[in-house]
Order: sequence, then C-alpha cells, then structure tokens
Amino acid sequence: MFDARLIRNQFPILNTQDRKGQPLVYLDNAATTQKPWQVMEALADFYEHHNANIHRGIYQLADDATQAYESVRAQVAQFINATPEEVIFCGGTTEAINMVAHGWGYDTLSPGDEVLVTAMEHHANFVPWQVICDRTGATFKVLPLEPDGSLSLTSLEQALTKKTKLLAITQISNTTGIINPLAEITKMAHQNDTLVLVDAAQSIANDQIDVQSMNCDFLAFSGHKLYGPMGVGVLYGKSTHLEKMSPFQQGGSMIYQVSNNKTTFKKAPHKFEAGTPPVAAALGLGAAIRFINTLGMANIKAHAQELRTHAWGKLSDMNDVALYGVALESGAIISLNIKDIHPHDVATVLGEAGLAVRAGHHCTQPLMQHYGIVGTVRISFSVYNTLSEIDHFISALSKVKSLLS
Amino acid sequence: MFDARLIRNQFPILNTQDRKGQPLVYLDNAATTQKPWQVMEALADFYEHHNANIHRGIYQLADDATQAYESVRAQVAQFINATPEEVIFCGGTTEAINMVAHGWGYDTLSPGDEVLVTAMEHHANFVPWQVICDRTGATFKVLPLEPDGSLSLTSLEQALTKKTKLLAITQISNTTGIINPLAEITKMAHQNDTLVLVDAAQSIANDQIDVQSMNCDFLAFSGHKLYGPMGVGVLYGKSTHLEKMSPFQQGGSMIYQVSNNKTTFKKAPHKFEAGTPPVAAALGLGAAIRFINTLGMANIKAHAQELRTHAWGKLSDMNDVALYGVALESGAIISLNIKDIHPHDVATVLGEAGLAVRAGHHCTQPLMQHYGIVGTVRISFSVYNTLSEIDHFISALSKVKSLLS
Amino acid sequence: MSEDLKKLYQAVLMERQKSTLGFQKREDAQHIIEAYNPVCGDQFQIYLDIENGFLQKVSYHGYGCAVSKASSSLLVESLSAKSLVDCRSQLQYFYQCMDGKETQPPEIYEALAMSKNFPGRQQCATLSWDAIQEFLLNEKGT
Amino acid sequence: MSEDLKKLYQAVLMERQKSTLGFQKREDAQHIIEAYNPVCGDQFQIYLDIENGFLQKVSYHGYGCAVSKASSSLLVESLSAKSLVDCRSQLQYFYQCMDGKETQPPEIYEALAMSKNFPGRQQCATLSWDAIQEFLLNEKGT
Ligand SMILES: Cc1ncc(COP(=O)(O)O)c(C=O)c1O
Ligand SMILES: Cc1ncc(COP(=O)(O)O)c(C=O)c1O
Repeated sequence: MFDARLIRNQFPILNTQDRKGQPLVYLDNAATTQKPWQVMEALADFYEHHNANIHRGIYQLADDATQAYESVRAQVAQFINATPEEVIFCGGTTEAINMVAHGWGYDTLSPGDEVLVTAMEHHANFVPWQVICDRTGATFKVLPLEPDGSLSLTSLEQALTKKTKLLAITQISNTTGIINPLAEITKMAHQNDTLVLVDAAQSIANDQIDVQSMNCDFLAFSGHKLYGPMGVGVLYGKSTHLEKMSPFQQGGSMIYQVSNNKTTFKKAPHKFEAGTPPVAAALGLGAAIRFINTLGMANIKAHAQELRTHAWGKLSDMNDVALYGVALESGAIISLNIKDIHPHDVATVLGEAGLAVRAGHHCTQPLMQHYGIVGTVRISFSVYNTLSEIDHFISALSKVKSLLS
Repeated sequence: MFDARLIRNQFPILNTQDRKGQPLVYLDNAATTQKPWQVMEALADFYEHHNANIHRGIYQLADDATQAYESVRAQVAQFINATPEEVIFCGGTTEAINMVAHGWGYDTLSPGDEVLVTAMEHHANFVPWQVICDRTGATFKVLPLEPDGSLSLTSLEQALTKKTKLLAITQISNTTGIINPLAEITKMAHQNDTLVLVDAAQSIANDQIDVQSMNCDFLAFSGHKLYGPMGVGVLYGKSTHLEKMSPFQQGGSMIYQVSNNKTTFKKAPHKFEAGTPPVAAALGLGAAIRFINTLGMANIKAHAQELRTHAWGKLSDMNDVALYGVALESGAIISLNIKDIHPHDVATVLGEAGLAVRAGHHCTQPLMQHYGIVGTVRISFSVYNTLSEIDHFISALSKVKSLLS
Repeated sequence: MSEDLKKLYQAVLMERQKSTLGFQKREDAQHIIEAYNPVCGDQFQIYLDIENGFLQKVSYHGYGCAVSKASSSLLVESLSAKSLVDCRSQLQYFYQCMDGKETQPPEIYEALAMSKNFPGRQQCATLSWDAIQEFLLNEKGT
Repeated sequence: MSEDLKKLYQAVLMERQKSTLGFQKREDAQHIIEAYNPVCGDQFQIYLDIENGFLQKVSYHGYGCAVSKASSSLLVESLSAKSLVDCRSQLQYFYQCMDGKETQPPEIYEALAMSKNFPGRQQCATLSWDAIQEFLLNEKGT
C-alpha cells in the first residue's frame, strides 16, 4: 500500500486553497481526476522540445513526435493487454463509443436486429445507440435493473438472443459504483454472437483491465479520468472488427489513396484517426499511465476500497441518509441523498466548506428514473484522498442537515 | 510591423538546438505552428489551479472551469465576428467538417442533390463529402482548376446550380497558398441557395476572418495552426443551420432529457459538444488568440507577405526550380520542386541542415493529380520566421542540387 | 458557514419550502408552463388561467431544490390575480432585484439574489420566472 | 553535410538512379505487384513471371525518391532468375543488412541501410522489398 498523503505532493492543485483560504477536498474524481505534475510536464515538454505534426514529416522534430505518439499507443496496449494495432486514439469515451455506434452500427444494423444497453448506462453509452437504432431501424432495448440498481445476470441471459447484435455495458456504474462481472457477461453474449462494448470510463483508473481475459469486443475510456489530460481517449477494438469497421471521420492521415471517384483507407488503427491528433495530450496520457504503474493498480484498488468501506459504514449509520447501490464489490463511488434535502442544496453547502462533490443525475437519467429520484449527491475517491477527508465530509454533512432541515 | 527576432523569444522551441547543435529553422507552419510560452502557461495553469469537469459542478473549481471555457467561446466569437452561440468547440478542422458532412449531410442530402468541392481541397474537406454523398445517393462533384492551380470564378459559376446543396471550399490552399475570394463566392453560391462551408485551416492565422462579411454558412479551423494546442478546433455555423442540424456525436452535456423511448437535445452550441471537452486546450487557444491580437493581424499578414515575396523572388531566379500556384495574393505558403529530384530527397537533405520543411502530397492528392506530380517541397511561414531564414533555405537548396543531381 | 449562505437558505427560504403555498397540480389549467433545467434535472409545471387579461388560479408543481422551490412559490404569490401588464413589470422588477440593480429589494428577493454567489445556482432562483417570461413574450395581449 | 547522408546518397545511389537497370513497364507480366507508400505517395509496380519456380523477366516501373528507386532497381538485380527458395533467403539477407545485423554487408546494402538514420525514410529503402515479401508469402511453391 501507499501513503495517500505523500501522493498528494505530486498534485499541485491539492496544495492550493480556495478563495476563502480553505484547502481543496476533492471528491469528484468520477467526473475528472486531478493531474500529477508529471502530466503537465509532459505537455510542456512536447511543446517546448518536440512540437510538430506527426506521420508526415521528414525532419527530426516530426519524427520524434511521431515516435513519441506511437510509443504511447504501445504503452496503452500493454496497459490493457492489447496489441498497438487495436488501440485507437480519440477525444474521449464519448467519441470512442460514437465511433462504434455510428461506424460499426451504420453498416451492420438493420430492422429486426437489436442493441441492448442497461438502465445504468451513462448517456454516452445510451444515446448513441438509441440514435443509430433509430436511423437503421434496429430495436433499442434497455435492460431493467434490480431494485438496488444492480444487474441480474439471469435477466441479462434472458434478454440476450440471436437478434442481439451488440451489448453496450459499463464496467462500473458512474453513479453507484456497482461493478458488472464482464468476463461472465461476454461469455453469455458471445453464445449468441452478440458483440460486447465495455464502457471503461470509471474502471480504467480503478482496476486492472485485461481485454483478453475480459474478452470484450470493444472498450472505451478517457484519459482525463485516469490522471491524464482532457481531450484524449482510447477505443480498443478486436482487430477482426476494426478491419471491417467504417471510419467515423474522414480526413488526412487515414487515407490510403484519394481520387475524384474513389478513396481507400489505411489499415487500423490509422484508418480511425483522421486529421491532426491531440499529440501532446496523448503524451500526457503516457505520463499518467507511468504514474499509475509506479503506484501499482492493486494498491490503488485497495486504497479506494478502504476509503469506500469507511465512508459507506459512516453513512449507513446516519438514519436520514439513503444510499444507492450495494455496499461491497463496488468502484470508488458512493451516491446518496439526505432525506427531504435536494442534492444541489447539499452540494452548495458542502462547496462552501471546500468540499467538491457532485450533485445531479450524473448523466444517468434512466438510472434516476429507475430509482424514482431526480438526482443524488455523489462522492468519488482517488489515490490522493484520505480517510480524514472522508471524516471531514461526514461532519460537513451534519452541518448541512442542521442548516437545511 | 513587428520584429520577428523579438517574437522568437516567446517561443521556447526556437531557442533549442537539434542533436547536431544546429538551431531550428522551422518552415512547416502550415502543418502546425510552434507555441508561445503563454499557451503552455495556460495549460499548466488550468491543471494546477482550476481543473474540474465543466457544466455540471456546484463547487467553485467546476464553476471557474466552466466560466473560463465559456469565455474562450466568447473570445473566439469576437475573433471571427460571430456570436458565442455559433461557436462550437471540437477536436480540429477535420472533426468540424465531419460534423457538417455527417450531421447536416445525412439529414439533408438525397439523390439528385449535389455537393461541390474544388480540386484544391485538403482530404479533410474532400473525403467526408465523398463518403456522405455515397451514403445518401447525392452526387459528389469536383471542380477542376486552371492550369496554374487557381480557381476560375467563371467555371465555378457554371458549376453551381439549384441542385448544388453545398459548396465546400478552402480559403487558402495548404499546398500553393492560393487564396479564394470567398465573399464573391458565397454571393454566387447563395444565388442558387447553395450553402458554403469554408475550410479556414490555413487562413485563420494569416488573415482577419469576418464570417459576417464573408457571409459563409459554416467555417472550420484548428487551434494548432493558430499557435494553440493540438486537440481543439472550432466549427462556426449560422444559427439557423445549427438549430436544424443533427448532432454528430451524442453523450453527456448535450442532452436535454433522456428516457428509454425518447431523447431530446440542448440548443446549439451545446448540442454539438458531447462529453467532456478539451477544456485546457480551449484555454490554450484563448491564450493563442490573445497572442495574435497583441501582434495585430494586419502586421502578421504583412510580415508573411514580405517573407513570401522574398522567397518567391529568389526561387523564381533558380532555373531548375518549378513553382506551383501564383506569385501574388497568396497565403504564407510556397510549393516547389527541383528538376529531377524527388521532394523527399530534398527534404531529407534540408532536414540534415536543421531546416524543417514538408515534402509529399500535403493531403491534397487531387491537386497533385491536377499538376501531374506526386508531391512537392513545401515551405510555409509564420510570425517568427525571418528573411535570413529564407536565405538560409535558398542556399541549402543549392547544396541539395550539388549532392543529388 | 458564510453569511451569504445563511442569507440564501435560512429563515425565508426554509419557511417557504415548508409552506405549501401555491404547490398544487391542476391538469385542467388553461396554460401549463414547463420550467426545466437540463443540467440539474429540476422540473416544475406552472398552472394558470388568463381571464380578461388577468392571471388566475396560478399554482406550481414539480421537483427542485430549496432555492428553485422557494422562487417558484414566490412567483405564484407575486403574479396571482395580476394583469398581464402588471405581471410584465413585476418580472422586470424581479430581474432587477436579482441583478442587484434594485437598491432596496424585499428581503425574500434579496435572499434569492444571493444564489448568484454560489457556483451553478444562479438558474435555480430564476428557473420558473424564465419560463413565465418566455410564455408572456409569446402571449399576445396586455 | 553529414557522413551518413553522403553515404546514403552519393556514388552508389546516384549511379543506380541514373542507370535504368530494370526500369521497364511490362503489362503482360504474369504478376504485377504494387508497392505503395500512402504517406509519401511513392508507387512502383514490380513485374515478374514465375517459370518452373524461378523468377523471370523481373522489372519495375513507377515513381519514387532516389532511395526507393535505387532499392527497387537493386531488387530487380538481386532476384532476377533466382528460384523462389533463393529469393526468400535473399530477402532475409536483405532485411538483416537493413537491420544492421549483417556485419559485412555489400556496399550498396550498407548505403541503403543508412536510410534508417533519416526521419521518415526507413520505408523508402524497403518499399519494394516489403511488397515482394508479402507476394512471396502468399505464393505457394518453393
Ligand atoms: C486546408 C486544410 N484543411 C484541413 C486540415 C486538417 O486540419 P486538422 O488536421 O487540424 O484537422 C489542414 C491541415 O492539415 C489544412 O491545411
Ligand atoms: C461511465 C461513463 N461513461 C462515459 C463517460 C463520458 O466520458 P467523457 O465525458 O470523457 O467522454 C463518463 C464520464 O462522464 C462515465 O462516467
């Protein structure tokens, strides 16, 4: 294990204070994580020493930039146990999912086919499928959840049929932290020749991901939830799928040959990277992965579990607090509500005390409809959070209650 | 006017040396410009002081980040004389054009309709139109050029008919620097109710753009060609078009309301910004625009013209050099070939001498086909280039000839 | 706990939130106006009839935070039985208070105006008012 | 001007480029193999017949830089009238020279291998060879 207090030193923002001089207690890591200095350094280093457009240059700078960019691709591949050809850089989870929904879906789906998603999906893994089904005439199906918000594998098994062309599912719910057992799920899906797209936005920074043993067909995540910069993300896809899939965007760098009548594309992954990519951000992602590897994913996971268990215990002792999701086997996230107090009012009072928490539907309106609520207060943990920050949060909650109820 | 030598001090990379200890002579600005320290500073400042996900937070950090991001939108709007609602952030020119080709095109085009592009377009403003025409059954038309590579307004007028739903055209050719007179062109096009999308990738850093007086319907550019970071760009669209246009991507932040049966979207520009945007990069773009405004666009343009005129003069004195495009009224770009020497060989020898130039088709294969060549050597200028760098280039070219011919 | 925060939440708002003034569904209303904030999901319906140019039977229903609820309840109180003309000037007065342009605002308006000192909360205070304003813009007649 | 650069370009390459060894279109060839680099646009066709397991009438045509031309011309010279088996081992030998694994490469191979010291030029030296390799992989027979 590691000492979170020492890790904090690597995050400049955690050593700043807000306008009232309070230190930042950042518990909104599911929205975006803070960045260690190594990431800022990688950005600055690129622009100060290596900035050039990649893939097309015959001078040193352009070659350096290309090699650096491609080496991050190899690093990402290793991080998730894929090959570099299966790693596509893009803007983030949202773009990664849209690439598949529109690239794969447009060519593949037709009336009679089904796409299945769960009711716990983030809008990014829900709406693109709804839209492409609407365009192609395929049926968009939403798998209902158990009362506690978890997925029943029995219901899933029943919902999967030969008609189900693709299952789009999150590995960890960004609202409740509930973890879906993906290795089992892909096995079930593949029995019906159903492809599985995994939304790993929340799991990528919190658990070791191995696309081989998970055996997913596609997997999407964002750099900014992994201590990296905003504006870069990854789509992993099995080579056999990528070969057949149409490129979502067309432009420079992904072209094999262009003429007035006909255009051919390069092979994956380049086929899917049209135009100038976010090279500096990709290098920042590389630095972030190095940061994570130094800490060790097992330690990171254990730390998050310690924080969550501690917080869940304290919260479940408070009798006017409702908790959503399940106590155990969950990601670094807790959603709650205080009786009769709107989540935004809670977050405003906490914000005044220097606590950054999120309130609202967390881009999971279908899940809110499942629970019959409009929103929750969500706290989410990262490597630099400490038990005393959790205690600070718990005691601030009491102040909220005394002020608002 | 300004002194380019003083401006160089603001660009850290220009004060570095290559592995052989030679200073960098960077003449590949059309591919990407170098970045002044203010841009790196903006990136670091965001991550060290304001990093949070935007649009959804009820704490100070998230609010600061949102306001900073939105203030760059206002800044961009002012820079091109638009309103903030007409400014959409995206990954770059390529994504901006794809947003229109697929978002607008998919809903609008049908068999019998035509999309017109010119033979000087970058692949980014060529292939997406080819693909969407193929998908919708519309006709993709390429307007041939004059022998020198320029556009004839007479031919354009003849090619535009009531069938032409959209004309996609670059403001400045990224290969020859040829400038298209857009105010005249949009007038011509609008007489047929043809919309005009302007690819401003090359013009944005080199001329004052006023979307009102240009009267274009859409305009696209990238931050990284404007001294800003990679991974951020802008699509401008007239509000009336944006209102009707479908979002290219779907996900968080662009949703009005989601349910299993129906999803509604926010208004523009938010409708088009699905997921976590590249906030830091947008702030970097803001810093870049401030940098430009300080220099003054008229000065920037005059400086580039001085460099180009000087270079064109020297080059046209060399009798084994072929120049493409036109001498006058051109952007900060020159394309050339040395008799019997392949552009890549030229670039390699120049690269050894510390000169960064580009060689190849510059993502304009149709233009190469027009000229009947495979590639050119391209030099392109920016605020920090000096007349003595041009002279250095010219004398290096002589060495190339002595070595290779 | 800052003074601004106390002002925003205490006394006035808490009282209003607990009271049920104007909180009532009415499906047979002549006009049902939606007030929805996609960012936070707060959603109210405002019910009203217009009789001879006067707003009648104004009520609201829905779900939202303490601030948006108090503000909606205040709206019902402020516009009930007013003429369209008076409603429009009342709205103008409300926005002036919110912007801090009115030097001596009523206590409840002043408390609501505090919302602009809190990240992401400005819209809570004006959600229902914005919806009514849009409605009145499209509504002919004085 | 660096020594590496001189090595890459001088003498050997220049000579080959000027010579027209093996530079010839032949549309009636049994096999026409495309070698294309989408990054730079260099494009060659390699023409050959296979007779009793031997490569015959090998030639190339197309457009490319000095390095890729010299390399293609060398390919023609190296593989002409060789058996498939010999071609395969010749290819292996060529790649070993390119990788610097062969300690005493022929002068021309050594010159071509210099290309890897120049940004973006590695593929120029191997473009036609890569195409032939892929062709031979799919070609049954020894
Ligand atoms: C004229 C033109 N259009 C489009 C592009 C594509 O821009 P980006 O690669 O930033 O998307 C470029 C730059 O390569 C260009 O020069
Ligand atoms: C589960 C999940 N999926 C998708 C996303 C979208 O990620 P991004 O906004 O980085 O595209 C998020 C984050 O907001 C998420 O938590």
